[in-house]
Amino acid sequence: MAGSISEKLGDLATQVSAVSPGRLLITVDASNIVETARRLHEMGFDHVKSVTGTDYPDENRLEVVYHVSSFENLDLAAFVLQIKTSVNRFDPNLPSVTGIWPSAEYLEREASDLLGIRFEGLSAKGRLLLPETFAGGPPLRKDFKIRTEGIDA
Amino acid sequence: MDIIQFLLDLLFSEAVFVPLIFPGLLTLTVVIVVIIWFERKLAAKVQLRYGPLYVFKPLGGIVQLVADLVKFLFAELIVPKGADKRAFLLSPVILFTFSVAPVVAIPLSSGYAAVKSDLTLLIVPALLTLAPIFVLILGWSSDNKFSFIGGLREGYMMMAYETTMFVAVLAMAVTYSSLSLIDIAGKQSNGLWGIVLNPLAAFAFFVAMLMTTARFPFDVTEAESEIVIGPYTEYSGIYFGLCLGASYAKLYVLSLFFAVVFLGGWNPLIWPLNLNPILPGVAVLVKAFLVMLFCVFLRSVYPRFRIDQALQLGWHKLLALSVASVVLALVLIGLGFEVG
Amino acid sequence: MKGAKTKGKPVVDVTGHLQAFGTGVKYLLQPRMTVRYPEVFQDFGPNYRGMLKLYTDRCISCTLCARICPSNAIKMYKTDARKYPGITYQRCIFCGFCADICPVDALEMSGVHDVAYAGLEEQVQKPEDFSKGPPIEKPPRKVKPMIDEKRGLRYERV
Amino acid sequence: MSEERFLELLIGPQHPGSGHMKITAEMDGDIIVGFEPNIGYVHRAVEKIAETKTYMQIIPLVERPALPDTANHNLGYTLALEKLLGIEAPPRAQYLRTLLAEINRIHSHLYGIGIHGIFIGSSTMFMWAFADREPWMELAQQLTGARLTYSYMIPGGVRRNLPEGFKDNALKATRYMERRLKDYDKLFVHNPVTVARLRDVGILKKNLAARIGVVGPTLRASGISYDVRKIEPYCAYPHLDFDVVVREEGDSHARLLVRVEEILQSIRIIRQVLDEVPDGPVFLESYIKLLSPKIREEAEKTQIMRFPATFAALKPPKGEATSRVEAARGEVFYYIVSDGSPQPYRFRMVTPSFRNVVAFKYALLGRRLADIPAVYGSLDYFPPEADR
Repeated sequence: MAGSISEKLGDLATQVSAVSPGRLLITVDASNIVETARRLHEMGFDHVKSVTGTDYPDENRLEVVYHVSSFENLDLAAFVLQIKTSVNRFDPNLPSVTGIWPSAEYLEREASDLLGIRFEGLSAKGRLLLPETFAGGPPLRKDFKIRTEGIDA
Repeated sequence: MDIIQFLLDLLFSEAVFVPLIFPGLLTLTVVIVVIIWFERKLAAKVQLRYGPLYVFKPLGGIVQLVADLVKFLFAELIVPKGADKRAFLLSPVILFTFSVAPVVAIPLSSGYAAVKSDLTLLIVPALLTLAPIFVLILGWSSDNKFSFIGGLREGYMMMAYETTMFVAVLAMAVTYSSLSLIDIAGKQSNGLWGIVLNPLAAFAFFVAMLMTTARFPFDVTEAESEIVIGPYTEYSGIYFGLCLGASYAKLYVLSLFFAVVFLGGWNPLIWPLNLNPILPGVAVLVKAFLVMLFCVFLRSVYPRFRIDQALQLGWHKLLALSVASVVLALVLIGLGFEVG
Repeated sequence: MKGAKTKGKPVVDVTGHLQAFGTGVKYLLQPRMTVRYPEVFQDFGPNYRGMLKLYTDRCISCTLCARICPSNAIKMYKTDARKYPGITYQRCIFCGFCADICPVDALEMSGVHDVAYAGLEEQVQKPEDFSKGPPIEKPPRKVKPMIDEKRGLRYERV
Repeated sequence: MSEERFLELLIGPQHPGSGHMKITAEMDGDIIVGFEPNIGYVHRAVEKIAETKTYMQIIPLVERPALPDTANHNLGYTLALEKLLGIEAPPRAQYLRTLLAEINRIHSHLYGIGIHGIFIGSSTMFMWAFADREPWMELAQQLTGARLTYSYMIPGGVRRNLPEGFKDNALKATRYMERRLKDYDKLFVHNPVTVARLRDVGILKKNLAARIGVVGPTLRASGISYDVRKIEPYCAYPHLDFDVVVREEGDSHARLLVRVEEILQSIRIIRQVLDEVPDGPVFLESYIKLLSPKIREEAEKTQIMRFPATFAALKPPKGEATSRVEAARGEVFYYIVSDGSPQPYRFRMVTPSFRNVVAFKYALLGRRLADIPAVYGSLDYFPPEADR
């Protein structure tokens, strides 16, 4: 499977590898994400399961992860592709894949709400999960701290 | 002494006793309390639970509704800011009045009726047609989109059921060749009740009656999960009680009407019903009560129709059915079938 | 598996209406399932988790219960020279992790879950309150739920 | 002038038929021309809180978003955690996990059917379904000690062994349920009014359903046979014989029927599990060895597993793990990034309801106002689950 995907993606992907049974890791550059999505969609990967990001403040990067699989092609459904790309923490711009995968709409809106990623081309109407008046920074970033308690009274 | 005698005479004169005591307001209140209790108890039984229980436990919580009524009386009455105040406050009262009013025209025995007219068969439905207009008005005056939609739905439903109801009544008029309810009930004394003579009309009238009173499955005007509680969304306190009471009052009036026209009225006139002119009324009331019980039981059986489906049913199926019932009546007459 | 084709025409499906009505009537004669809760209590049997009781004499102050508590309900209170756990029932979610991780059986699940406190402060229990266990007022009439083939659940007096 | 043609109807978040969600419906008369669900009213930031909790503490946390379906959410998380830790539960534990997952699936489907019932006006269906959850909650209680928030599946196994007489009780409950489903069918599922309300309402065609990424019974009612239990079998599912319920219609009634038929399939699975459950430990031996001899003996006696002290701060090695399981409402997806510390570095949870929100927009356009609750109920949308 990894072979056929890396063949399809050509030099778009910097890395295609099988990480565990049924899981493939694809690393692409942020600018190539839409083209990657288009080619994978042609292969039959028809929906996105999750769009999310992990914040690495030390490296000044926000790793964005798309989990992609298929519904209609049950052979492909056994695989979950993990498409990873990185964006700058302070300027997290990424083209939206909703044009290819409409299923990413709410997931991207969530990511833009909670991680502050700006998806270009996402026709979002305001915030999704957070209140419109929410003032703090993106809550899932590492510099957003929440109160924790110790074990002592 | 004369004054007291005069007042007693006045109270027991048919023109006062009928609308106020039996079968009017007082009886109506008791019947509403009991029928809502039955409705909740029956639904609860079907649904594997108890229903109202703790208000007067020896009788299974039968005074629950009295408690609710008291609560309604003491609840704050809120008039929404944008509401048309006069219409908002007046229409529930008028709605309730017109829902109860037709009761005066329903005779409970051959010698006991407030309105002595030969046209009582027409007066009852005619008075009832006034009520939905006030539902429209109160929905409109609430200044709430859900109330507005609810009011419109009531308007649409009115179109669907009234024609059917009138045509079904017409069929009965033809069947009995009379427009007087006293005559009609009298003609059923031979045991051939209206429901046997013209089952089509009875069925069409019954379904139209469910629609009129917003019973399930035609609960479209109130439809809680869609438009909250329809036209009554903004009402609180006793006004809300009046709105809800109006639909039960209509159910009561129509059930009495149904009992007189289709279920033989006070026939068979057996002992002890023939002792006093009021007593046959008890037989009518019991029959009407059974009809009401059947109507409210449907709540535990059915979900609700969509407005367009209810309308379609009204226009496409019921209207055809009621027209067929007229034809049936004509055939009966044509065959020389003498009723009564 | 392909589901069977749905049967019946809507609206004027007379058998459908009769069946629905008949089923409704049938249930008028069936027994109820309700438990009249405040009057009778359900006895959930020996395995039921619930509020906790601390045995101070067994406690070795290892703090594992406080560390694993998912809702920060258990806190360590300094008493004498040692620390003992106390609990806040405002927060406790009855997961039983603390009792399960305790290496010396110092915490016990009591199976009691419905206790009314007079105020919020009373729900914050220091070790000395915690070791008393949940207050059990006069034992109410208890019923035991039994799974029944006919009625689903049936309640038997205990 | 053309905008004034439409009525903007705000439904919720305080509306008997909206749940914790604000719906902005654009109405042209009785026809919906625009539909925008606005969610997030019960957003509790599970993903953020998880970053401050240890791995064991997350178990109750992931249960909270979907209270009718806690076991499956717990199971998905536990599978991901076990992948991170590189362990696998013993076979008997796998069967017991399956058992609870299916009990919970029935329970959750009943909840969904009940809510669907009250949404289109059948209070009886609502009460029946909620009453019939009771035997299943009682069963789960006998197994786990809790009625709803079981926290039963832990890394390395399950917390309790099968109690005495459980099989007998479970079989009684399955037979009861089968009988009751026949009555459901007569009174609600094939009630002519229900059929009229639901058939051909809110259709999601096969390719549309796949494109917008709906999951669970919603997807399978649109003719796609996607069920994680078959696609990527976990726990005891590879050894069990069951069918994936698929219907072609894609309308609200099909979704209801899929749910009803899945209850029958779950009953089938429960019976097989009870017959085939292998003997052996229900908790990983290597963890049991960490317990003190006295506690170990006691756990052996009571069959209530005890946690080793390491559970207070499980430290999986650096890495990532994903897991997906078929919960009652559809696929739950977990993605955990560990940096070797006792707390996850990043915790990602995608719940089925969140992925089904989008279906509202497509299923309701061009339908009537009264179809909103009918479609809402058929999607079995559960706002707390979507908001997390």
